[in-house]
Amino acid sequence: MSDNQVMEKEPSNFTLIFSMVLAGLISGVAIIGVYNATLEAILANKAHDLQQAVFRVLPGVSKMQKLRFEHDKLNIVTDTLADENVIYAGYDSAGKLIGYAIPNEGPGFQDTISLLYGYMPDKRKMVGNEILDSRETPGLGDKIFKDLDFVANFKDLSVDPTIVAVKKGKKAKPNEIDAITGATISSKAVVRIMNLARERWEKRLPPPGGEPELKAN
Amino acid sequence: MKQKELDGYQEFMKGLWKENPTFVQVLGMCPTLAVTNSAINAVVMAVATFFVLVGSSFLVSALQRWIPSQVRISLYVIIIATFVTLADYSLLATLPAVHKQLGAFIPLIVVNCIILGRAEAFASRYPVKYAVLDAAGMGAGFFLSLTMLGTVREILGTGTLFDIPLFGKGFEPWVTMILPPGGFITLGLLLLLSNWVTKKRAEFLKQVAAAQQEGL
Amino acid sequence: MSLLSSLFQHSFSHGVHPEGYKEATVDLPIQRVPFVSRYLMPLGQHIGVPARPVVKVGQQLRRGQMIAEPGGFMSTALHSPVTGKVVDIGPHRHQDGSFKLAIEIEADPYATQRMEPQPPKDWEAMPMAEFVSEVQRAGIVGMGGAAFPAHVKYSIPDTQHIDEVLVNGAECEPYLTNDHRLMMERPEALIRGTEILMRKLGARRATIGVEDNKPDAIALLRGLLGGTAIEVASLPMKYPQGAEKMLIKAVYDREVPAGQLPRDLGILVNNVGTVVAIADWFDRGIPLIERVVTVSGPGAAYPANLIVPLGTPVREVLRFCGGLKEETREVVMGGPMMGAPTASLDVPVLKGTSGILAFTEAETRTGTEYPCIRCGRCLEACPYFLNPSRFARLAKARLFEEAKGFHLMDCVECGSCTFACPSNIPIVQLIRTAKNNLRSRKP
Amino acid sequence: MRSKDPKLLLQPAPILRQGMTTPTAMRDVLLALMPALAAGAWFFGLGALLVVAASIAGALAIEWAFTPPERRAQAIGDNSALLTGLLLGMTLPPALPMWMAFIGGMTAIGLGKIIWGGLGTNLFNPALLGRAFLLGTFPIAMTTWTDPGAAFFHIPSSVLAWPFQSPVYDAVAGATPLGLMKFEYKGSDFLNLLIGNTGGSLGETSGLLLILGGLYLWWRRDLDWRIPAAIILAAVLFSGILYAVNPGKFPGPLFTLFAGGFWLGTLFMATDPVTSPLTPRGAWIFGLGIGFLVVLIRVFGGFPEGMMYAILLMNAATPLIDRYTQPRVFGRGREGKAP
Amino acid sequence: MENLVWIFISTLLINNFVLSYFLGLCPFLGVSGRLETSFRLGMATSFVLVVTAISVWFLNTYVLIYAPYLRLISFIVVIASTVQFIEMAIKKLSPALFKALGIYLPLITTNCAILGLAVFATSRNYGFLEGLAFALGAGAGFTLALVLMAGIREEIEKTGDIPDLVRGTAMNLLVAGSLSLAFMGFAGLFSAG
Repeated sequence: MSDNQVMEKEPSNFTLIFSMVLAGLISGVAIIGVYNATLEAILANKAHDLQQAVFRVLPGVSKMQKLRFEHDKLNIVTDTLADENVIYAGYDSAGKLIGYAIPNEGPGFQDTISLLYGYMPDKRKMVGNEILDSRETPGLGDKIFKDLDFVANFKDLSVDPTIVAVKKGKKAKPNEIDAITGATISSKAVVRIMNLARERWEKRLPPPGGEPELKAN
Repeated sequence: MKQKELDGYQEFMKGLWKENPTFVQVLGMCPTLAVTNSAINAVVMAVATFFVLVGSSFLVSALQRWIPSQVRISLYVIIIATFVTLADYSLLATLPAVHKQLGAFIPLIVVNCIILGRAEAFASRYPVKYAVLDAAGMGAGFFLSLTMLGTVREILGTGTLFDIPLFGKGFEPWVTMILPPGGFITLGLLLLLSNWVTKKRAEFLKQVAAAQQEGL
Repeated sequence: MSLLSSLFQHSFSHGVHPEGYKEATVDLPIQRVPFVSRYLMPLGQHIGVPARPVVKVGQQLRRGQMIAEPGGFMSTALHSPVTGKVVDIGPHRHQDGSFKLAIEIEADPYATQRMEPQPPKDWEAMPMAEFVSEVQRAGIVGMGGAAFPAHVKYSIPDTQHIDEVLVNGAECEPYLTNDHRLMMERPEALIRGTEILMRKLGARRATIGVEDNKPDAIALLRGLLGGTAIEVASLPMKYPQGAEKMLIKAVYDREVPAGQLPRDLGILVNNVGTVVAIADWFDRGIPLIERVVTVSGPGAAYPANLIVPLGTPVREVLRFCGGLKEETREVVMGGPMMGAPTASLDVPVLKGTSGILAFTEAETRTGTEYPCIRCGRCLEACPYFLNPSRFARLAKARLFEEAKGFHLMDCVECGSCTFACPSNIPIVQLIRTAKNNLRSRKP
Repeated sequence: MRSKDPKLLLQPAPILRQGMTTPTAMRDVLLALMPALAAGAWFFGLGALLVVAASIAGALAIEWAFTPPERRAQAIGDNSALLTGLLLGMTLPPALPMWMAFIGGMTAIGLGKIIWGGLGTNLFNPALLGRAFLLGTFPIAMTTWTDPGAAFFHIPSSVLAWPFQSPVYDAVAGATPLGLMKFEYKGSDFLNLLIGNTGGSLGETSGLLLILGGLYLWWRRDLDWRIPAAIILAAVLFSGILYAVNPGKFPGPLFTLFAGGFWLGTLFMATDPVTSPLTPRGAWIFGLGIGFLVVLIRVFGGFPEGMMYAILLMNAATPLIDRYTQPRVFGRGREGKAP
Repeated sequence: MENLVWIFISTLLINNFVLSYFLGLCPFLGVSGRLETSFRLGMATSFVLVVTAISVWFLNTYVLIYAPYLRLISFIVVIASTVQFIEMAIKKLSPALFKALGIYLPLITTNCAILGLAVFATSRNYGFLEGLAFALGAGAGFTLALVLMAGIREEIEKTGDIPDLVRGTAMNLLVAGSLSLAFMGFAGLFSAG
């Protein structure tokens, strides 16, 4: 340490442990303090973002409910954890179920793409899609959320039997989308992630017209 | 305390150029390259690092009497990690969009060698005033280089600066610049430039000295 | 022809195919160079310890008289090439430019220079040790260029036995035809020498390896050797076939392990000229006082194959055959691949001088050295499967120790890599520098 | 006989050299590329030649600017920058803006050669490094193809785009055989693949003429035949296995060989002596690696064409390959020990 | 399973820790001068990465759901003590291995690849096996990048002809940039299926 403290005597183990514990305590207090101070804002931010996303992919929705598929049925949950068994149910102002916002993620061109799409079981149609996170090539792969033409593909898209990406301008069937020229892989990755989610939720969701039996836990 | 004569101004200025953490000491490369794909990210990262650097240097310097040397590194790390957590949560609460961009790299400030390096090499030996000035200088130097890198990469990579378009609609962006290879290459070229400037400066000073000799 | 033969004939791997350039001298019979007035006999004409003078300044000499005795086991005797007298024993310019001790002899202008015929020696009755010392006293060395004392090769430890005598008639160096002419003109002496060696060493067989660009020599020898234990092996043309270990690989398809000698495989290799010298000594009592030298190259006015008394200045040899052309820029002693350039024409012909070659600007290629582009041609040329390109780069960076780790010391400096290099990099020179540096580092 | 001794040189042996020199080797490669370049010009018109010219200009400009004046004559004179520029140009889309090609040429020489210390010192193929930079930098322009067969003197407006401005394409974008295969599982007419009457980079389409050039180089001994042999072997084997598994989805070996930049890469880029292993065994490993990676990237990767990346990746591994494939020294065992 | 494979491949090649995420750059630029050293450092780092991934999973599953704010502090403490513990264990179990790896272990503590792995694994909600695949891929990718870099550097620093102005970090960064460009070729690997 300082040059002049040559004859410093060896501190005892107690001193060492004490200083560590003290430091731990102080830092713990500081961290918990700032955590508590910011928690509300952070949670609010997150909830707001999520809600906005759900509202965007499910037009006409004004209320949402987070559900998790556990023990072979859908349960209402309020935690902030997200995993592949989570789904968001969207209701209109009258409280009628409009559809589900389904998140999923999977490999993209560069890194994992995570997205949220709106699905209306009655029509068996996809009504909106939002890319939550991706690292696709700027200017090319990032057209999966920047190219309005591509995004518009998902506004009214049949999911039967599966979604298929075709070369731009070749879209002919209701279950087809126009891929992005030059970013075919990214387009296909989006479709693939959606199809996987659709398969996963096909049997979990109540039949068209039915509302999920909900049980608060 | 017997100490080398310190000049606060010098301690601050050395971090800007002579001992610039990026260009001269080549420390903290990870955030330097990872978050400089846009100027705003670079600025936020640099500000967060500045905050952690100055805060931890202040604490380390202030507490130097009470820190047993045997456990000092662990204590420094705890201090730094605390500041980083503070910065992390504050950012998350106030600028969620930017925080999402920087993602995992904010926590990685903990292992930025500049901070631990300054704590160990400077803050733990000198009075608070100089420790803070030194840290601020280093932080400012880091800020400078990060911003420089972020600016170059954003301008070339997207044709914008702080999201403001600079060149009009027809500009063809240079996408690599905001991708990883662009990071490496831009920093490599900037280092090259800094080497060149240093060399030219040395040559110039030599010439001046020679001219003075001649004059005498 | 050569493509077909290379398919059916054994040879070593890698190596290069330089143009032969032998047409100029191949059909020229060996001529004797007249005696000149002064001769210079350096004491170190062979590998090993220099010889020790046994004559004094002013002393009269007969042609063939011993003038220096072996300075040790790794040394051999010198004999006066002429009748005359010693005029100086002192430092004289050597062909590498340095000064080395030499005996200067002034020829007696009135002497006949005839040598009295001697009765054949009874080599068969000699014990082996005496045979070896006879060879040493005759001053016989490897005549292919290396000048390695011949008797050392014949000193076989009791634990070993020579099964095969291999006579090196490959003459793979371009331009040189001295061995070729020797085989054509003195086949009996060659066969006689081979027989002497076979019998003394107890070898079962002998083989004369000749490259197939000398079909006349092969036919002649085969005709004379029918029914004997001596065979002639026809080898495809390739450089450096005349290197001992490459020749063994080509003839027997056996590899001499690094750090070992041919005798470890029971093989003795001698050059054609050496074998003829053996025959001359034991049958006629003539020590090594002259040798066959090819004078050739684009700069030589009249190329020739000559018998030259040792010690004759190169200038005199050249004068005899018309001198140098105006455009000559470089004179090489030995072959164009491994020979050494000489700075002065006053240096003498030595025991190892197989050729005097004059080159013009066009061959010397003083042109630009380009950067190494790692084309790998040197690797494909190196008969030792070394990586010359790496050696050159390491030598340039002065990382000699590291080069040693890649077996730098195994290199025999045959020059194939440098021949093959399209970038004109002096690879062999760099390798030589590295090797010398490593050797001088040893305590 | 001359009266005075000549002033003798002391240049050490060997005096003799084989006839080939580095500049002639470069010239041979330039010559060997000419037929394919001519085919490119025939199919894609004058614009294609302008793109190549811009790339060469960029390469020469940066070589000239960053070489010390005393070495300039030799550095330009050894034809290597010219060759790099030409090779890069031939891998570019025929309607690429000239300014991009110019930047590509500059990057190729600047990043690929100058910083390493000039000819012979670089470890990545400069032309391909330049192309990789261009593909990463201008991904759209670098993957916008034109179909062959336009009038010769028609220069696409995109070629003449202002520097730093996005190109505007005046024809409907075409597709390459590889793109068709990758994204639509469609094959292409083999004869057209052979002669080069397909979309693609302007100098890579004519497999036949490129093979002709390769044979010329092989005949001139400028080419290490092991590398192409190994690439072809690995590519045919790997794609053959995949084709056998699912012919509907995966392209067959013949398509693999004749689509895209296979021949340009195999014969002219991978064989670049500077960036490929020196040792014969190394050359085999290098080639097998490229062949495998090409098929891997083409079939399973994100890009339709993988030649460039395959070569660059193996370039990166070249020092390691060279290090572990030192030939067995004569008279020694594999480990280098004398027995 | 398919997911695990993709995580591994992605971390190894497509999103290589060093060449794409810029993690572990300090050793990448600093310790890549010699091939042998690099390989050993890579191995040691891979080992620590795997141990860290396991510890982080335990922390995330059993501790941090109750006290998320301790995330960073607990990670850094766990990493530091893991490295310390491994050091002691190796010293005791295999002195030879310790001799080979010993000096690198302290370096690993400040290697941001380790903390990066912990942070990324957490923010991506990786399960136990996923975390393991992630760590293996990261370790292999780090080793691969380091070894390639070391091979190149040994070649060019010993016998190369790098201009003085570029020699050093600038050159290393430019080489890394070139490597990174080459690794872009792996983008999209196995993702379109």
